[in-house]
Amino acid sequence: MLVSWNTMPTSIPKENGSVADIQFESPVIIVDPAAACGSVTLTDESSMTKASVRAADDTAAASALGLAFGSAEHRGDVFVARIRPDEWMVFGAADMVVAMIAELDLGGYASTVDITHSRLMFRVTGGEAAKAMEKVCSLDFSDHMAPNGSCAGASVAKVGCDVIRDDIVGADGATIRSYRILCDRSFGQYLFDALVDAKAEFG
Amino acid sequence: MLLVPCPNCGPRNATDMNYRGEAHSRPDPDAATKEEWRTYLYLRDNPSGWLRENWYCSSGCRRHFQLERHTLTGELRNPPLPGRKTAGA
Amino acid sequence: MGKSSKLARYSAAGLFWRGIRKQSWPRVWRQPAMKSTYDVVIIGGGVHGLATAFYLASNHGINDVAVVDKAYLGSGGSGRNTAIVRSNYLTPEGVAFYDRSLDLYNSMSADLNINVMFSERGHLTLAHTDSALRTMNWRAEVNKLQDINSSLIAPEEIKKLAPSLDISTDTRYPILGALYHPPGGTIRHDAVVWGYARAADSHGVDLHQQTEVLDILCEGGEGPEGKGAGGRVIGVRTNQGDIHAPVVVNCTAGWASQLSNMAGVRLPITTHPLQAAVTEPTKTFLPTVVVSGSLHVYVSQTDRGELVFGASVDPVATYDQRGTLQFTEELAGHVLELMPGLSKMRLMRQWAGLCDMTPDYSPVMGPTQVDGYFVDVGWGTYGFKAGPVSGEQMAASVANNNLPELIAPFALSRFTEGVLVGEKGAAAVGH
Amino acid sequence: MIMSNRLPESSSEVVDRSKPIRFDWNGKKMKGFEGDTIASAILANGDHILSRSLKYHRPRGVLTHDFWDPNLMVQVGDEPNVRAGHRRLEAGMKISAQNVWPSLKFDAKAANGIAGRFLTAGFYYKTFMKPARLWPVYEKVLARFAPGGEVDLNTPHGYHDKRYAHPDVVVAGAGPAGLAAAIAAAQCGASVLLVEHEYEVGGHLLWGTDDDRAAAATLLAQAAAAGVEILTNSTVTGRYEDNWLGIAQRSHPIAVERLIKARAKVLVVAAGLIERPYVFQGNDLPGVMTSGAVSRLINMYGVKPGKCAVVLAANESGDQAVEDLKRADVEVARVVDARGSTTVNCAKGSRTRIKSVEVSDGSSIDCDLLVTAVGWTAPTSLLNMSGDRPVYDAAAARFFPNSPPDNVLATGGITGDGSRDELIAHGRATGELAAGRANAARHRIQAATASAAAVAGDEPEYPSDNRAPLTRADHPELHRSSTHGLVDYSEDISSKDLFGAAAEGFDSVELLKRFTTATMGPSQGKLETVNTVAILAEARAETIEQVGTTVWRPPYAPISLGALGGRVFEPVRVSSIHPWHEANGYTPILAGQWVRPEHYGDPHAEVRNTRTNVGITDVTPLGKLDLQGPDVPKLLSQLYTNKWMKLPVGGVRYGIMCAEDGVVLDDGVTARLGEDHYLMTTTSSGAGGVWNWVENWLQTEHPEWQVHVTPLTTGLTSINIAGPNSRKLLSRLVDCIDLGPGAFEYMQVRTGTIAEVDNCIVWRIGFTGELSYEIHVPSGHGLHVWNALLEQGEDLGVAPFGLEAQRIMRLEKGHFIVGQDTDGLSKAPTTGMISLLKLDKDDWAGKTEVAWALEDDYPVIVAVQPTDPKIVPEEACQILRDGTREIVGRITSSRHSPTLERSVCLAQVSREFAVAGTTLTVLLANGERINARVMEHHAHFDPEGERLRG
Repeated sequence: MLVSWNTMPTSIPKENGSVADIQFESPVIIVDPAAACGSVTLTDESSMTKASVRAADDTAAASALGLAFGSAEHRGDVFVARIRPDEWMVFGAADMVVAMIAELDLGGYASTVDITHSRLMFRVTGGEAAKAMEKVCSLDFSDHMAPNGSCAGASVAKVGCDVIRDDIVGADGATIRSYRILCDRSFGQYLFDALVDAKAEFG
Repeated sequence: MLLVPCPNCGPRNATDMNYRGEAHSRPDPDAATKEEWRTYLYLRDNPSGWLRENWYCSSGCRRHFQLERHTLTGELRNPPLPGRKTAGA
Repeated sequence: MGKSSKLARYSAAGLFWRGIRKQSWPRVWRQPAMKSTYDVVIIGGGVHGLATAFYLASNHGINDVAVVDKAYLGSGGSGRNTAIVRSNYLTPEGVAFYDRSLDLYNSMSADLNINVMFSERGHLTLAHTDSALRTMNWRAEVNKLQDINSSLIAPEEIKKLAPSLDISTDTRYPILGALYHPPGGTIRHDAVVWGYARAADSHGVDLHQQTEVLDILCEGGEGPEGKGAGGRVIGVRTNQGDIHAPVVVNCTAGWASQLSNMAGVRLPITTHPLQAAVTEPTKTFLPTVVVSGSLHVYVSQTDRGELVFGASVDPVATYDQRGTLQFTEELAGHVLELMPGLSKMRLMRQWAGLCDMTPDYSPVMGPTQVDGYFVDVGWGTYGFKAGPVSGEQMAASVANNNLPELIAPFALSRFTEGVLVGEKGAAAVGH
Repeated sequence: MIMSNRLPESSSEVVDRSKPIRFDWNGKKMKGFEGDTIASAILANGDHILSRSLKYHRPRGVLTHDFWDPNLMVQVGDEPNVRAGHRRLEAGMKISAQNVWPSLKFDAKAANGIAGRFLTAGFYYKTFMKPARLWPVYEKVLARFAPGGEVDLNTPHGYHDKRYAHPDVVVAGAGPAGLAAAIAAAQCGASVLLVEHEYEVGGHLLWGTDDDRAAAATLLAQAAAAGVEILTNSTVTGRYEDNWLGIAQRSHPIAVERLIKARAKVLVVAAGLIERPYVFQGNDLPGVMTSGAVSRLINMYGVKPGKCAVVLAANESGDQAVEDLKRADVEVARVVDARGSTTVNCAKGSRTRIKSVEVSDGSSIDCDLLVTAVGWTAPTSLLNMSGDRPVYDAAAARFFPNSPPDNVLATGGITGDGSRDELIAHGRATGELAAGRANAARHRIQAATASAAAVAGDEPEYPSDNRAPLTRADHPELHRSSTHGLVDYSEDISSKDLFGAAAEGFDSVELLKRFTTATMGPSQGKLETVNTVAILAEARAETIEQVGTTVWRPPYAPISLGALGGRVFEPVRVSSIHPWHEANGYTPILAGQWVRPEHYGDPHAEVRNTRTNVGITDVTPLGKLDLQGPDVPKLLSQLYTNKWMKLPVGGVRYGIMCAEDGVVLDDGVTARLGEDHYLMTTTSSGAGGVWNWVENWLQTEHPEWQVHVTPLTTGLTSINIAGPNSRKLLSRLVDCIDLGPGAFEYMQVRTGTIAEVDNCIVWRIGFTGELSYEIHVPSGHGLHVWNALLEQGEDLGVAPFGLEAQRIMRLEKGHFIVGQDTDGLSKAPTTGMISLLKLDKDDWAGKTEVAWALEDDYPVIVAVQPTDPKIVPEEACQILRDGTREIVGRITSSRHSPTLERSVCLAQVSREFAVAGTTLTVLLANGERINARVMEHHAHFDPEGERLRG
């Protein structure tokens, strides 16, 4: 696993290091799968491994992670977003994220927390994804204010979220507008339903 | 809706922020008299005019900062300061 | 009522005779020239200032009094509030105080010879959570001990009093119960202002509109220009000239700090706007006042059929009274939560007033550390309810240069003494 | 059915005669056409009375035939106050007159008209004072006269919507100037939203000449080509701080109404002009109309407004009405040209229609229609809302914008007069200026916004306003003739009322407005304000400039509560175990935003099972903050009242947090998980507030401290396992934590694997007073662990318990709850936990006040048991000094304890009464006084804590 509380002196080391194959339970129950599809689609990417790295400007971790505040990029197999001046989020397959974090020098004022279970992640994708987002979020989603690779903390349907523009490439090679939205897990079903409702008018 | 210039995020709606009121300094709690301490707790200048005040960008960067805002006209002056100290400068 | 015999008395017969003779009514109040000296200058021509002037003259024989206002009478909170009165407060001191106010309101139409249209229509405070229910019960129990008619009632009974409320249990904010206060109701706020103004004028009080106080003149104080603790007040400087007066009373609500700073007296106050709105008129369907603390909304319907809405103060301190879109959005959302059948009613007008909020949701009244400078401020969102009693008690305070018992809990010194009033208890309970 | 007033078809009309529509007017079946307004359709069918007035119940017909017409408010189905001069007719509409009783034709309340002499403005202030007991009776009578339609309390909510928008330019009003501004701005590269109140764009061009209509069509095509987003039947309802605009879109395909919240870089106000009625005796008789009403009825709707007309014309709009009337085959008996010295003195009529007009030259002319064209009101509302104070120009007889802020520009009729081409030219110049300013603003915002794309080049210059202004045509000042008439139609306020009120001393605009209620009705003063001001000026023998005007407040046009409320966003939170609760018969309770199980059928049984066997409960909402960094102990010492510098790894400590005034803010336990790694828990309701509180201290008072804070409340599903069998149960699921006594003591924490889920945290703490463990499981596996507990514990008697059982058990143990047993004034000493208040520790939040409080009297939380074990005093019951009504405390928590089989309470009492063994007098809700005893310990059950530590 990504980050463990393994500093406990009284913990007994586990004999068998392998993790049983327990499914990640997403809180989102998609009642009507058709409603999540269409020209704007909604997908649940909650099971993706997610880490938060906090680092002060003068740390090795901050230099290694780079990026300007408010921007994000794919870096190899993981995705890195500098969501706050001193916070980066790293997502991807578990082993990739673990590897990346393991390589970081967390010396100085730096730390990391596994947020896989505390933050859910949805994707809103489609030509009119920005219009759907405008129904639930006051950010300006125009290309000049929120280009691909930008990110910001914002309220979405009155829930505190992180919003990242991460366009995808469609089957025909064309770029399709897409937003990743992260929120506290407990709001998951509410927010997913609010997003389904927001995109309904666009099909 | 007031547009509040966060020094990190840029201009954001006031609803993305926590308003934390008039900037004032915390006296040394061990040295303060009752009067000084309660002046800190309760008394305010509350001017109809320029006010230095604290904001917290709760939805965005989660950083505190200070603004100078005119409480009657809503105008702002001087760039916002990333908030290090609550005390008025 | 002393000199009130000079008044052209209002009555149905008067209306009739003037109608027959096509006579118009005399002026409600004089337009006196401003004198250079008064015994008392009251700053703020709202309910509080005018009532203080009236009771100074009528109860204490002090009629060399000027009331100055920077705009027109009732232009501040007095004309902007939602005109709700009640006395079912949480603390014994709060209850005693507001109940006296309600008494004065009850007899006001006769006392001041003007119909203030006191509509004793009952007041419902809704509870949507267990903790809110507990706070309501707390208030009901304290009220019971003060002989205030106020009790907890069940949803079915609520529905009978206000049929437009949705009492089903599967809503986001289910109505679990309410504190019902039959003596609460509404009053025509402007009539209260005009009533006190007309009565004070008839007792010889000079009312000066469009007269803005630019400075409060002091001597002997520890601060600059003789202001501040240890000094005494000697008058005010206005845009119409200076007035000498040994007593100055600050009744300026939202602008209280601004004025008080002129006397070197800092206050425990921040100014926040309180917004209100009305709908277009419809046939009446809401016979009581409905308040929901959790949803920050209060509603009543005027006899003209308009729904009048209020909310809690805006979070950001400002002196701007223009109002916000957000207020109307939240208000409408919450009203529809309570009364889902109103989605086709239309909001017609919104406005804001300024509230002088204190840390313990209670006023600041009486003398200050500057001799002759009195305050009647910190009225937050409950100033209108307390107008008559505040006038009565402030008049006594000024006349006797002391702090009457009924308002002793509201002294400015309570903040440095750390003895806050317990109304804050209720406001902070019940998340 | 005869459509008696429908004119022959013409090229100018907007009605589609190929699409007839049937509707119902006051029970009568009628036929109109698509494109008709409700009023035009009713008029076409031969009815001309559409309402009754407020006070005197006088019959009323078309006055202005637009949204502002105060006489055209009708009920349509369950919708009150529909503007019949604006709303399009729809098939099957059931339309009825408002404010009539028993019927529109015969209205009993019209008797008030006879009494009108006595019902002067503000009359109600002067009567009904005595006897006081009768006022409620009068009041009920007055309320029956409330104007307006009926609200159907069963009206369905309907789908309302909202969206945000960030256009460069919003243009309010799509007349020729507004259209031209939108086109020009869009052609300059701005994103433009054009908002038109009416159903079609074009403004007054729509009822003008064929050339006008052709020009409107051309402009519309250009706007579409330029990429302007056009919203018709939509209104910019308000301009708020920093150009935050409310736009009501009534034309949305799926939403009943949609509120658009737009942050415009520039707002262009092109609201046009509103035609003002004239004040004279008889001016509210049906058949008295403005010139605009007549031209719209004839040209747009093909409706003949009368048979024989007198036209009072002071401007070209009056001249046009004359032409339109002639074309519609209406006899024009006389044109009174007010540009000369003649005017109309008064009108006379029957009960239902105008019959004749008296002209100032002494002549009297029979007619059934009087058309007035006496001038304009500039609807400057949006400019007022921007902070502008429009100024009056006597030569042009109307108000003009003064100095709106830089990001608000006005164009069109509101700023001056001109030909169609001149208006378009001014609009174009305004659009170009707007685009230039928006571009500069956009550059600035983009450069300041962290997440925005990089901006190229320097900030563009903010263009200054070099527009050639429109000219102001001279216009006679015509407000009132020599007679008195109505000023405010919706309120039945006459010029005589205004004179009277001014004489009484209500002689400033605001006082006059408040006293008479003039301008306060549903027309919001659009038609009435300027006449009111003019008449006050006349009464005071002053000019309109001297008198000033009232402040126009939002909204520009009334907006439905449905649109403002929109889709409701009320977030609710659930834990990862929620699906299980739902599937297993839980009773939900809302606690803040959380939906939690209150119980699963029988809370008392849940308590007994937990005390006997083992119970598990979902406590996920408990706030959890991950704290990392070398300075965490300093932070904890600053925020809690007790000491934290020496908490060992694996240790847990309880703490109380105070605000700076010493009042209890929150409480909870914090564990040290590693050298620099702690996990703080807070109350469920305090989670958000404590996080803010922590950040505040770290960022503002102690920025030198190195602590990273991460909220993990919902990342860790929290399950409390309590009861004698809890250790046995947990041991079946963990394979790497030694649970044995001695190895894992009370107030310790361990980490490890539970039910094969890694990275779990196990706390040995207990709110219930039982041997208990609280486990924190990564939430993606929370349900799995919950199920495992139930499965593995079957033979141990495991059962879930809800919030109610938890509350009972904590009360049996005497644990206080912040916000229930404490209140907004309870300082830390009130909790009774004096030993946790470390005055010998350096600075901590609230320390000074707590120290002073300890020297004073303060209320104390005590455990209380009623003498009669069956009586459970209601929470908030007051505790009295015996034999008096003096309040000395109150019951803060009370329940029947199934464990002790008696009632148990916590109470706050003054210190004098907080002595064990004291007998208290409790006043029950039913008025009965009972006795209750103050207990020695807070815990009613197992005060020594043997079970807890077992």
